[in-house]
Amino acid sequence: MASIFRTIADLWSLVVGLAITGKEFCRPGVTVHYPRAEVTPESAASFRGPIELIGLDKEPAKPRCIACMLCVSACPSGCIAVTRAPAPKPTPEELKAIAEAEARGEKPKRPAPPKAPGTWTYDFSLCSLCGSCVEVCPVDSIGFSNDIYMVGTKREDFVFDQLARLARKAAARKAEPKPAAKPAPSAAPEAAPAPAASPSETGAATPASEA
Amino acid sequence: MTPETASVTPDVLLAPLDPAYLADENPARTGLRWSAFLAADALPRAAALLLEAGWHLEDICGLDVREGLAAVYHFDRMAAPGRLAIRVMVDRDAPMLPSIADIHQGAEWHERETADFYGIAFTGNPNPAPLLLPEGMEGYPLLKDAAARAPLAALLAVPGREDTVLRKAEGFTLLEPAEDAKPAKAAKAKPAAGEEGSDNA
Amino acid sequence: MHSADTLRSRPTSCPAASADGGCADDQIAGDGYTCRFERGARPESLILNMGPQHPSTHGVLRVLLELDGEYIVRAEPVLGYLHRMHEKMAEVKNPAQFMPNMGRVDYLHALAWNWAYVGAVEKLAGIEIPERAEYLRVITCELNRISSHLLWWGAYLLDLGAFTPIMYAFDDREMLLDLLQLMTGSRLTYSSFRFGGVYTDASPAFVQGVRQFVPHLRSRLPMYTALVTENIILRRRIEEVGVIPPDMVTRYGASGPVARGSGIAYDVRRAEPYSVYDRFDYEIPTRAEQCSMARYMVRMAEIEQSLRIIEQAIDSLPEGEHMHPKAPKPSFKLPAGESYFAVEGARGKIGVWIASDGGKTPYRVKLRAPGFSNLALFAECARGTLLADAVAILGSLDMVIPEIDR
Amino acid sequence: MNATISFDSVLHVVLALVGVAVFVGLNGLLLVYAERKVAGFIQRRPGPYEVGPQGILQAVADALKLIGKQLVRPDRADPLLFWMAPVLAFFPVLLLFLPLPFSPLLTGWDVNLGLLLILAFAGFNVLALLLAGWGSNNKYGLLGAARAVAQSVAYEIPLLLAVLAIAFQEGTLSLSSIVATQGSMPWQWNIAVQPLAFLIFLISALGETNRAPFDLPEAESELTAGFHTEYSGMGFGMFFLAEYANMIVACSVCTVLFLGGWKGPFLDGAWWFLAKVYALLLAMMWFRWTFPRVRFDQLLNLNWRWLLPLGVLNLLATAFVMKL
Repeated sequence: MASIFRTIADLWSLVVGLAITGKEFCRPGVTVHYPRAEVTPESAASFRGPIELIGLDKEPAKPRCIACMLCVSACPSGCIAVTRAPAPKPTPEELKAIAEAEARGEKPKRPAPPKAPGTWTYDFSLCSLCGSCVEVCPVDSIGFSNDIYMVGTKREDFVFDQLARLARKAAARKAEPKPAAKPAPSAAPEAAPAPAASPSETGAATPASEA
Repeated sequence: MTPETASVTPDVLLAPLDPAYLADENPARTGLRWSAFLAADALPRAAALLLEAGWHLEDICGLDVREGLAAVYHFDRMAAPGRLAIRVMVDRDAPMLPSIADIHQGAEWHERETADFYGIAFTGNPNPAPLLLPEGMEGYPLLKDAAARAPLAALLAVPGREDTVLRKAEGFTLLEPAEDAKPAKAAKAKPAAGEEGSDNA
Repeated sequence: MHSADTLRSRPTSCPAASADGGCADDQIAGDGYTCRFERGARPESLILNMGPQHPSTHGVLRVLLELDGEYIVRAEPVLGYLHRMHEKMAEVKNPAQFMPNMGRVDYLHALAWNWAYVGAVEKLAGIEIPERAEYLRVITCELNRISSHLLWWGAYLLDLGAFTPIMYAFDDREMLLDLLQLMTGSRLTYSSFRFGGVYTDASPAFVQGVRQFVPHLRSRLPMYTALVTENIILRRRIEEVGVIPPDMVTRYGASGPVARGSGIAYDVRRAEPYSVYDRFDYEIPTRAEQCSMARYMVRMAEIEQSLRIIEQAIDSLPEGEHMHPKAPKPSFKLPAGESYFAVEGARGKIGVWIASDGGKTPYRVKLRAPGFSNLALFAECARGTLLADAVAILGSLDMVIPEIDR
Repeated sequence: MNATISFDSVLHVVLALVGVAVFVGLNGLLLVYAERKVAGFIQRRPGPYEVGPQGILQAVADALKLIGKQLVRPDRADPLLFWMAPVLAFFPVLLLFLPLPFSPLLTGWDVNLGLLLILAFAGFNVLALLLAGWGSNNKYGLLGAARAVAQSVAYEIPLLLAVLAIAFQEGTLSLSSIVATQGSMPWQWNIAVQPLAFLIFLISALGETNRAPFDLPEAESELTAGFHTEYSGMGFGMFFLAEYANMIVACSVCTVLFLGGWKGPFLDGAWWFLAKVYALLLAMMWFRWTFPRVRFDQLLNLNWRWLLPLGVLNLLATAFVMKL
């Protein structure tokens, strides 16, 4: 008999459950409805998205990178490939000096390659976002983007030419602060508004113009 | 398991099995409390004694070293924590060990895993099928090239380990530092690790 | 006794296979596991492959079942569908490079694995950690434990046929992930502990968020209890189902809530105190019932205990560095020697054993996964139960297959 | 049966069948949408949202998808049984709608044995599930089918006992007469007189229609999808429709027997009937998204140990009172 009463008491728990779900039914939803609503920028700020290059303070389109290759060797997945910028072509005077030096039998003094990357590619599809590259970078040239909504339809979409990306970003930032004013007739030709420029096109964003 | 058995230390427990080597370790340095070298055929008996005293098997790690293959059995106690590493040497040409899966049932999978990775056969395992690797796969992934093998002493007998050797059989030379065992490097790195290691702030 | 030769060669896919790969007529077609399992089965029983794709094997676990009606006569888990050979990867990467793997072994309690590996390396190399980093590790690891338990809770109810709780759990878990993202930058596969500290310092937003989250979750727990824990259907489903006596725990080396649900007060945080856990006041919840409900209750109680730890840790969070100034560079060399470091993960004792010969990469790394030992006892525990009970037992063991297969 | 079979009555029945088919089809869409919205709101998400305003066309899109999908039969499945099962699951259900009195005028086929007709044809469903499970040559399907048979057979008994209590009380098996004897006000409905029978009926109806928490024949966390594991496209769609059609029938019968059918406090009519049916359907959905699933032995225990004795007691009590 006692068990019968206990069973009836147990059945009350079902009513309690119904009351809870009934109450939740009447409350507003909590999901972020993506295309119509997005995660707040504050929330995205701490997100470690695909890495990006950080530009010089004075020249935001040029990376701080000195092509030391530390990030390449630190990366556990081998997703970074950096090559050094080629040495600039010797000027006519230098060519003359080289020729003279060679004629003298000395070691000619060729122009040194700049301490800058020639290409900087990054394969996000291999990256595990561990941050090793960010930590080893001696000049703080690598940082995480907070690109939450990145999509792609094929693998190649996730192989980034980081130099081009940096140039695009710098150009976009340049255009941003004065939206009312007519966009400055782009200081650099590659900074032209080409938001979806293909990597090869903007690859020329940082020709070794140092020389 | 009774409180009395829980307090029995492995040196007493394993004494009848005549371990070739038994040391009292400093857990702050290695995470181990005791370590021992046993003969392969003493393993089931040791496992039974340990189970009786409330020890459970944590894992079985294979090891490919210059002296041959080795298996390290880590045991721990829930009632009186303290880790015991039992090491057993295995002949590289006929890698066989007696299974302890009939004593510690949990060992079945650990043994199958070790068999997968090192090709050590555990005789008496109730289900000696591959566990993690596919059937019919060639090769054993964790075996090392002859050139890459380190002597056992280079791994387990580094200077400054501060273990107190409780027993050592005549002719037990496994932990004698080999001539080319790079002792200098180990010795250099060690002083940095003081008494207050990372384990207790 | 087998000869060494037969044992060394791996069994072929099917003992009864003919040349074209098919099985003999009296055997059901299948791979070697099915064929081997088939032998000795009673003729009238049903051999059922539950998994590797099955809604309640949580990923790709496969369980071979011999059924008599719906009663389980025999069960044999078949692993390896998610095996990634992390231990080999550990031997070819330097310790810093191996860290991202630690977020992917047990993706539900990634920080515990982070900690186990970082701890083993720190112990071996004698690296010191600033106090603030210890506290931050405790806070994030406990937050991660709660998120793991919340997900388990929802998924377990899903196994038992209730669809709604997982959504409520995710609602709360989402806040946790926001907090953990502030500290680690990721939401699931954290790789945020470093040798000698943690990756980022706690921002005021994080501290404030944690302070708000603790009372929030506390206020939600009574709802969880009323909706689920006290539900009579749930209680009848899991009470006295899957009884695991303490001796079974010892024989299989099970740990975590599985051991504590069997009345064994074993928790690595107490048994082998690491970090600053000895400074906090918290309990090790245990239950004497040994059944699935006991494991359920232990996990629910652990959420509360973790909240207690977080609360104390955030209140006493010391100022200072989050990385030790003498922390090694990522490319540092491990000194020779061995070290074993165990931490308490959401599923039990996580152990990492590193043996190093002083080379660039560790000589051998062993990852001791708690789920591996916990799942091993399933075969014995499920014998004689109903199919639906097997689902309840599997769920109560809280498996994460990537961790078991490693 | 006193109706002489005339051309008129045949025409009436045929028209009614067409109407029922349309009704069932539309309701299938509506209920799928409602079920998903209810689930969404209970779980605090929007539910279907993208197809049409508020996702209202989602069910249509799903139906089109199901129709467009290839019908796949497993290699070793029995073709005849395999394809017969969904047909057998769906079409007999349409017949069940015929005797339902939506309003005094809106009745497909007002027979004086309407209740009996419904109970008799409802048995077809279990046959369909059995054939589906057996015919698909799948172990999960077989287990699901076995569960379905045991469950249906068991739950039919308390269902009958509950229905019988009403039939005793009313002295008729004609559904419209049962409604007619009830009053307009809620306290004049049979539920006020026979609350126990109502509860037994409701629980048994959940069991008969395989709805959560009694959805054991398809328990997806145990049997993946139970008897319809192997069905794709409209094969699955038919089972799906049949499940919702069965739910409507069960709720309709419940409305007729216990909730006063088309009668309400004001303005009697079919809309009262529909309102009550949909309220019951909503309750069924509410149960589904709140409770865990029971275990199979518990399901049968509940039936044999609780519902059956209670049903018999209730019947005896009713008979006793009627005798007085």
